[in-house]
Amino acid sequence: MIEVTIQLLGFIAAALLIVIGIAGMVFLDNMIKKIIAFTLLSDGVNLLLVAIGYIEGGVVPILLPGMSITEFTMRAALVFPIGIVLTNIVIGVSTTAILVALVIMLYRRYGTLKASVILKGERR
Amino acid sequence: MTSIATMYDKLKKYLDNFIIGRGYTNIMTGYITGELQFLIFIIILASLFRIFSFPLAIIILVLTGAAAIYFAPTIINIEKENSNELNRVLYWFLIYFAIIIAITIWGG
Amino acid sequence: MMELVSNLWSIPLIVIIPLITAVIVNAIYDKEVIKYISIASALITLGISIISPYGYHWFTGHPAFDPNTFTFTFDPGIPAFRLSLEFVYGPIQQIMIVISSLILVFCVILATVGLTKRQGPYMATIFLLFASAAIIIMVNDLYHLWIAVEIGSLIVVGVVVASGTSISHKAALKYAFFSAISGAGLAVALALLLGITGFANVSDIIRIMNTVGISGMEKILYISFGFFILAWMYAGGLAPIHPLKSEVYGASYPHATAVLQAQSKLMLVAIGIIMLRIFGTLPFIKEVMIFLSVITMILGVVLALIQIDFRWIIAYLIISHSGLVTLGIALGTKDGIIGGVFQAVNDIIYMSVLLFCCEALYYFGGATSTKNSFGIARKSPWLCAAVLLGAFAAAGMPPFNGFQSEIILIQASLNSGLPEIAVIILMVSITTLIALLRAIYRIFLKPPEVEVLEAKIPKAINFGIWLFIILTIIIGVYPDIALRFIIPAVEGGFLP
Amino acid sequence: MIELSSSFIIMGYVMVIAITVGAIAALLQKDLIRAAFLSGAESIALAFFFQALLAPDLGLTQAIVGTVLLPGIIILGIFKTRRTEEE
Repeated sequence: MIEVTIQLLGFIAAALLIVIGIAGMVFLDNMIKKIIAFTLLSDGVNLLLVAIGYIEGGVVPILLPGMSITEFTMRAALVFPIGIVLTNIVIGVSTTAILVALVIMLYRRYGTLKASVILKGERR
Repeated sequence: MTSIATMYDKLKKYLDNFIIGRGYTNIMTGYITGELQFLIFIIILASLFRIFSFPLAIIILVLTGAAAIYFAPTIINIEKENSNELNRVLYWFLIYFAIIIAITIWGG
Repeated sequence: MMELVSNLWSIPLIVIIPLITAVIVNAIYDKEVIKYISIASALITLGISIISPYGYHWFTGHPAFDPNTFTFTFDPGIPAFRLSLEFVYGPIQQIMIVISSLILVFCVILATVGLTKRQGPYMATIFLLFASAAIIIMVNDLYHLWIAVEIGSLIVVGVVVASGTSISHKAALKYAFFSAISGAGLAVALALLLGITGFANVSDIIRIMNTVGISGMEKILYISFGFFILAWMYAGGLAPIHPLKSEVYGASYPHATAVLQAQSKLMLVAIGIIMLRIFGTLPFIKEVMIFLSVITMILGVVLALIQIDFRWIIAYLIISHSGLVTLGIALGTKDGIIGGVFQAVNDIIYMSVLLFCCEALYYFGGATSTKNSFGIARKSPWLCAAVLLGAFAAAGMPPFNGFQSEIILIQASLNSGLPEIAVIILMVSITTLIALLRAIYRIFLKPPEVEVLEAKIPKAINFGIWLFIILTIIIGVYPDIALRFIIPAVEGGFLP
Repeated sequence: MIELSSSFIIMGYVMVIAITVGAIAALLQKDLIRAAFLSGAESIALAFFFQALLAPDLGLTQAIVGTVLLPGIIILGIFKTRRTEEE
């Protein structure tokens, strides 16, 4: 029996979010829904990264007054994944903005949001 | 069993598959070259299986040759499968990913 | 060999000058000055990349931690854990960045000649594309690699949208969706490696795996490799992604495609070498990579045969020749890697010749379709000669540079005991010639069915075409010009 | 100390369920604006999860970006296109 920790729950939630996100991006037909599914996927990846940085019984990686450096380095959660996730949130927002802009442009041309119409394959 | 006449029919059907419904266009040369090239490519690729096991390579070689003649003209199918539809690409992508993970984990 | 320094001045400049140019040019938006600023900045980047010494740059300036003596050090010669984010400028980086900034110079010049309205944002995207490519080839930690891949793919979307047709919007949307998925995949790979080893620096990951070991974590390493391959496939447009990537190449302007293909080859080389360094010892890794590259070569060249537009033929040939680059890296031997990287350099050069010729065809009223014959050789015989020379270089004929790298690749695959791969390489180069000559015959040589406009090709395009043709011949006759950068880097373990 | 950690685990279960239900519900809506808001609700649960995983600054960022900025961009797109999903 594996002991349930908050880290394990984080991994489970991340896996669920990634699976739901990819399934949504593949199977849903509406472009806006696909974009929402992409934000879910990106959230899942963020959660995975943060959960990897977690240390059981650790502290928040902020050096508070009265805390010795050795204790801090032993107990603080990893800072590096937090930096990565901060970048990923920003990149996610900009990707979403670009996707929405492209969808608006294609809606003006085709008058629909259906991916099966907009992104129909062409023989080439 | 395989007489010259049936071979001829097979070949004629093979060539007709290009022409019927498309008409003779300047792209014909490209299609026929592509077809022959792909045939040779996959036969060479099939023979690459000899690095795993030699009998397997011979079996796969024969099967590939048979399949290539059975499914001819292959180039039409490749062209169809080459569609740039997003979901089709995603489908192939996920299949590739699954195969790669399976091979590496099985091999290790 | 020059002395190595731990904070090389040139590395930030190579990244920051294009970034600042992008910001300024985007702010100016639509004025004559943009031309001079962008050409000057591209030339400055080229100059810096030529004169720069080799060394490291540690962003954030943290020293490295030496676990043997428990001290901090700034000496790059000592093997120590790098706490800051690390950029490397070595011989491979130098030759790749020099070539791609040469492409950047001509791309910028052609963009100023060809476009008249709203140059600012377009120039900005091209400079950002170059910056992302430069970051990817110089980086030695997975964090920057991932950021640059993500940003680079968003910028590719921008460049493709800028050409403004319906096809390009669709191609951009598909590519953006895909970049979202594989960017997430690369982040997962980074997360898994970080979880196994605790480091993001590639050298440190390898050192941890060799010294401490990863007992019980091998399966996670394989899954991480799978996600890495995903990003690799996507970066270079390898086999299942080739419809989307070729659409990207075909739908943007030809001069932009020159930078796009340079960026894609830089990404292939960089990610491939990082994959070899991290995962190279695992079983079945090289087989998977060889399989992917062979499939890419075959599909790309076969699909190039059945295209009806010169642009799309070139697009599929770029995909197919990316397969050659990855094949060399996937072989994993010294000869193979040398051949792969050399092929990447040559590929960037001769594909640029073909793309600039394609750009010149636009001045005849968009005569790139092979459905009609235009008889352009009668109007412009020198252009016809140039495109034929470019086709010969792409096919690997002896006096040109394609021959030199393909012969190395063929020898490498023979030495690895894979003669079939050598046969496939030969067939790919021959089929390349068939596909190109078919289009060249229809467009240039056949008596005209459709009259085209009387056109005057700008001097800049002619100059670019002939400069790159001379470059192909020089490298073809004296391959040591490029090989003296590549061989020491491969033999020295990729770090200066 | 034990009570604190066990209550943390219960919170974790609640957040996993909230995230999953929010994500699935967002993708099943016919009304796209409602879908955007539901993805914002999922982001709130995610922000709490970040807090529990010792990354409070990320929790704040995610709360702002995920509930205001991302649904805002998506709703802007919906206003420029159409509100309901076609059959």
